[in-house]
Amino acid sequence: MWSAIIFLVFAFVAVVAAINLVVQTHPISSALSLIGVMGSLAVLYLLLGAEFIAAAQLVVYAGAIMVLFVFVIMLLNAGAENAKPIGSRAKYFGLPLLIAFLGIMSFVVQAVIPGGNNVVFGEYHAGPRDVGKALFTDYLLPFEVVSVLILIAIIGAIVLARKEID
Amino acid sequence: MNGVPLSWYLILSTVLFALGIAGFLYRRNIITMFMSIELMLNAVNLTFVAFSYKLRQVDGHIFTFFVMVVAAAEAAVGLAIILTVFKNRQTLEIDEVSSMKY
Amino acid sequence: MNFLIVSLIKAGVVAFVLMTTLAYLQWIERKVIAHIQLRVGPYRVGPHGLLQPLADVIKLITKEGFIPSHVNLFFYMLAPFLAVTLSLISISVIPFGPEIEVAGVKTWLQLTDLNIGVLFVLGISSVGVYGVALAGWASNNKYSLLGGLRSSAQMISYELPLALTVAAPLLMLNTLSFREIVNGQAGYLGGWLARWTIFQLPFPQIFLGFPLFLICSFAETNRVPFDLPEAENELVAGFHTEYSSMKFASFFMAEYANMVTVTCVATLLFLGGWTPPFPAPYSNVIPIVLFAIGGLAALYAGINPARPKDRFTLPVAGLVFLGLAAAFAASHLVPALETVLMALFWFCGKVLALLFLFIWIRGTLPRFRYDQLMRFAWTFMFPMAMLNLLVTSIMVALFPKP
Amino acid sequence: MLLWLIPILPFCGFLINGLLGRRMPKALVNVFAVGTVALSFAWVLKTVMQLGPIEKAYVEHYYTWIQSGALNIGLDFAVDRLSAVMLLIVTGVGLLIHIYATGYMAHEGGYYRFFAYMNLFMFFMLILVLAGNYLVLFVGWEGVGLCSYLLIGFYFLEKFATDAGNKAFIVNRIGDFGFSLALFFIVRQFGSLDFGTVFAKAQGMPTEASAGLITGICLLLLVGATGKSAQIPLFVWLPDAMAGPTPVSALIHAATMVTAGVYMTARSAPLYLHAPLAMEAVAIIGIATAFLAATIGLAQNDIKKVFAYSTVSQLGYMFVGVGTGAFGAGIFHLMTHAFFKALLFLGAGSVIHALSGEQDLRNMGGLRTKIPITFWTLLCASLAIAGVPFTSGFFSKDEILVSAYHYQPWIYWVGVVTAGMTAFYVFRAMFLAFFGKYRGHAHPHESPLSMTGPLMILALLSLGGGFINVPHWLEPMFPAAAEASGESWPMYVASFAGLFGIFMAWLFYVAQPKLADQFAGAMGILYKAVYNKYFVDEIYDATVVEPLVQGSRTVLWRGMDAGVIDGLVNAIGARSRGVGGILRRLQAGNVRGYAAWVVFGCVLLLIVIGLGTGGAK
Repeated sequence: MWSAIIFLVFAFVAVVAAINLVVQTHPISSALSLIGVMGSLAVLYLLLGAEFIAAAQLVVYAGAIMVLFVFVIMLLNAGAENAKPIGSRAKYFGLPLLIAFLGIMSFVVQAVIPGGNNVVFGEYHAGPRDVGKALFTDYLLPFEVVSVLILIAIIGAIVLARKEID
Repeated sequence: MNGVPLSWYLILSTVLFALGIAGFLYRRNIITMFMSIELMLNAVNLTFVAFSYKLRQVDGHIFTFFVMVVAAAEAAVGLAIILTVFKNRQTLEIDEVSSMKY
Repeated sequence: MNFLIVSLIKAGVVAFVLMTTLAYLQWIERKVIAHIQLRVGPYRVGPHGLLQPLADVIKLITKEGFIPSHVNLFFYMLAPFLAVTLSLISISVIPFGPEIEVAGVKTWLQLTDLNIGVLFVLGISSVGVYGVALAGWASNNKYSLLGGLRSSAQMISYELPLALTVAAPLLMLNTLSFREIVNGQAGYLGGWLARWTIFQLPFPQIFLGFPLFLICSFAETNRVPFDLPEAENELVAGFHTEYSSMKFASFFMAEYANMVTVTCVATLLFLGGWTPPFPAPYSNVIPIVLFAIGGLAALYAGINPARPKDRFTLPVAGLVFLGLAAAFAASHLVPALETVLMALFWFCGKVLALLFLFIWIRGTLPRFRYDQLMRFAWTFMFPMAMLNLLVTSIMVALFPKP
Repeated sequence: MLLWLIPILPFCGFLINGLLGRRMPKALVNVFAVGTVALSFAWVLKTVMQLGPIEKAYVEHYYTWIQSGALNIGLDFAVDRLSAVMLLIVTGVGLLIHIYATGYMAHEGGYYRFFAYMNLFMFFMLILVLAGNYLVLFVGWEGVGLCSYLLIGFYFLEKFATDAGNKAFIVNRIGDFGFSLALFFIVRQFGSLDFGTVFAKAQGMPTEASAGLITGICLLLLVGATGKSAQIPLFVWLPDAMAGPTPVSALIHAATMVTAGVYMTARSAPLYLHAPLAMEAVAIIGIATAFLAATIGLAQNDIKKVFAYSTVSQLGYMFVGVGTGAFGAGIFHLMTHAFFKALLFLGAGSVIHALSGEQDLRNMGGLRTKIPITFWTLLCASLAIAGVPFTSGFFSKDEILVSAYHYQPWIYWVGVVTAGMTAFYVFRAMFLAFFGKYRGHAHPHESPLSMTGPLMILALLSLGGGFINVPHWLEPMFPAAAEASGESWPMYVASFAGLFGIFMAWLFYVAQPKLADQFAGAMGILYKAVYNKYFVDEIYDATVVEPLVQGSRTVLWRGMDAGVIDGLVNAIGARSRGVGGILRRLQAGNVRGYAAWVVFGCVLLLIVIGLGTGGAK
């Protein structure tokens, strides 16, 4: 009962925020609404019993990545997009495409996922311990690889941005 | 009714993904497009977590974790690139950077 | 239902106490700094300036909320709201004491216990930057913008060492829930040395972890020497230049709330929460003695006062202290009550000590330059935190708990 | 036993000298070049000592090189009595020649390059000898070919040197073509290239009276051998190969590489024994080459050319030996020949060195007193090659001739005549060079010890080498080798022919120097033919080279390459450009356009999936 309500509320918030992301012309507004999406997704993760992922969502996404976005937006002091009429190609090709995507996807989901397995809060939860175990036993190699990737990204970012700063 | 069907989560993520695509297609600001990509990633993460709930396996979480890390790296590099682009062309309009050299 | 009522009560109590604490924390700060600077500080309003916070609050509320033109109104309004909310949320997972039983209802001195409490606090604090950043951006002002930029950059930079240092005690205690963290630090090494993480084997955090955590928390709360977002001598007042009245006040509340949160977390993670520094029968005497001494001192000062007003205020204060001492002594007869009082005493004592440290440093240290700040973060704090985590994990791996 | 150490040591020398030599002082280059070969020689000695009487081949398998289906070719080395002898010859003589070269090349440019090539040659030659199967042998085979090419063209600034190198390489290609065909046939027939298995299987087969598959294989092998060992019809490259430095001529084109063909034939003895026809072909080609080369040698004036042709004819002898079934004798002659022919070349080199580059016999003479050591050592060599009794050549050559006599008398008689001519032209060279009075203008001087030392050692070997009873040592390997029986007059005849040749030479060039020219005049046309090497090169040019060049120029280049292939390529390019012109429209550089296309693809996929799973619910 409760979990259903919470899901609906935060799903609603997420969708509204996402729509806001798309329709807002100003990057900061989009960024804020994206943060909203992430926050509500974090709650949904908690509902799904993914405590660690929820926390990571908050720390990594909302706390670090989006801060970076906001920082850059502020740094460039990017103004709002000057409203241009949507191109005919986008209108007559993109829009139907999206609708089709949405419809078919949901149809497929409905078709593939058998009903009757409800998501109930607390039935299953994987805390940091479980995630850590899996991460450092089965997924050790990917973990290391990803860490190397991060290092590369740091260096790349520094190299790219240095020109910008000084 | 106890809880909600799993498919709701999936459809939610579908909707978010579609919105991400829409943002990518209809926004002209590089940063906003970038954020739309992040939105899509989030949508995918949701499916991962939902399925790992259904299958009672932690692997979905691991995948989500990796997606986050990669997204972080991507954000760092991507934003650096955006900074450089802005420095070179004083604009964030994607349509105006369509040419490789100028 | 029972659970609901209890939670509501607890929430109310905590909210009230917290608010007053915040208000008076500012008063204390002004006093302490004043004395550091050989001034008297707030003195007029009420006895010994005790009503100053009240006056401030009234002033701030009644003041005109001036909104400059060309601000992005939505974000301009949203920013302080965000700031104060996010800073207050994280109190909800902080336990102040052990489980108690009041009128047959067993409950913890804590709003709620997440088994990822620490991560929760980290997450909230990492989101907390938006308040400042938005405020700086929204108020359409170069100085504010700079303040916002600085704060966001600074927050991101200091979150890494913070998280890393937090990870070390978690490794030692092997949990993320604050309750278990405190339980893990209960007991005494060789009967006398408290098993707080700063003393606890295999790797006492007092060498690296605790100092690093404190420094990071200074940065996280934008306190001196890291208060660049509001560096009044470069950027008029930083991110809250354009804010007035309650909005301004909420930024201050946010700052002090953050301070409280951070100190609480430090206490819980490193100083063993409400566990006394040495075994119970002896430690129970401490508060009595302390309050008694304080009271007597106040009385003695009241007998031959420096200023005319003190002829009244000091004896009152002394009597209050003595009363407290008496209360503690009396609570010795009621074990249930005693546990609560002791826990609260030790917890608040530690927190207040840390808060005093904050104020003290603010009173004494100069401010960093911005590049110094960043270099410090990346070239000193980060490697040190790494080192700490590394050593701790190695030690933990080498000497596993029985 | 670490057989791999033997070839690897010179290879290290090659690497060090080849990569770092440019910056190293000559002394250091010497240390590496000679030192590695010496070490390898020492290791060979140790190995042979340890192996003692090698009853059956000692094989070391390193790793499986090629494995496909039943075919399984490993990189493995093997040592049996035959390869033991070869190893000793190659490393020993090689060592001496390296030492000699340090003196001979002292004033040459590209010092380090020279020794790097020499070491590389040693490496490949040792692989060739140590090979445990035909493929590894082929590797060494090609490798020595490469080194010979590099070393012939060592003075790559002169055109004739490079031309000679190319000639050697190309001619060898023809031989290798035959060889590789033979390998394919062997694989097809025996399903393996490993010596042991192949020969074991061959034992089981009946001897082929008429031409059969084994005969074909043997003939193809023979083609390869003729290429490498300069037999008719492919002998033309060897005389030109003298363009290389003299130590090269001594090492590669006298002592070791050119004998590879003989070695290979002897190695394949079990096959040949099953193909009498092939053996007969070997013998005939051998004797023909011996005779032809000898006649040419009579009239050459370049001292190195003389020895080159004598090499060809001596190789012919060896082929006669193996062809007539006296494999042991063939290898024996190979060894002795290695001694005295290396000595001859080194001596010639010493002479050239003494005359600072003069090679024409007509500008020499009377050097006997000026460079005595060279003279005496060369004299030993000449006696040996002339087959004067109790010198090394005597034993080996006569064993060959005897077995030839038992095989087919006419081969024997031709051989005797050839022996006489051999003696004649060798001593002609000797007399022209060392007797009479000096006709040149240079100032002869004796060579340094580093050159004369090897000369003396080789002199001793070529005198006494005959007492090493190689054939006896090799008997268990070649059970069918026909040994000389009772009557011993053929020997005397042969050695008498040798002595007679020497006498004639003395008569022509010392006693009555006029006689030679009159004789040549009397011979007239024949002399001219001989003098011009029977115009073989010219014939080959006319019949083979020209048509090839023309054909490839017109048909292959203009027609095939420019016409068909380029046309195809251009056509493909044009088509793809056209297609690209159409596809280009998708790539407008507009990111959102790309994204739209991606989404489009996703939707298509989804439709497919949806149709697939439509009924699932």
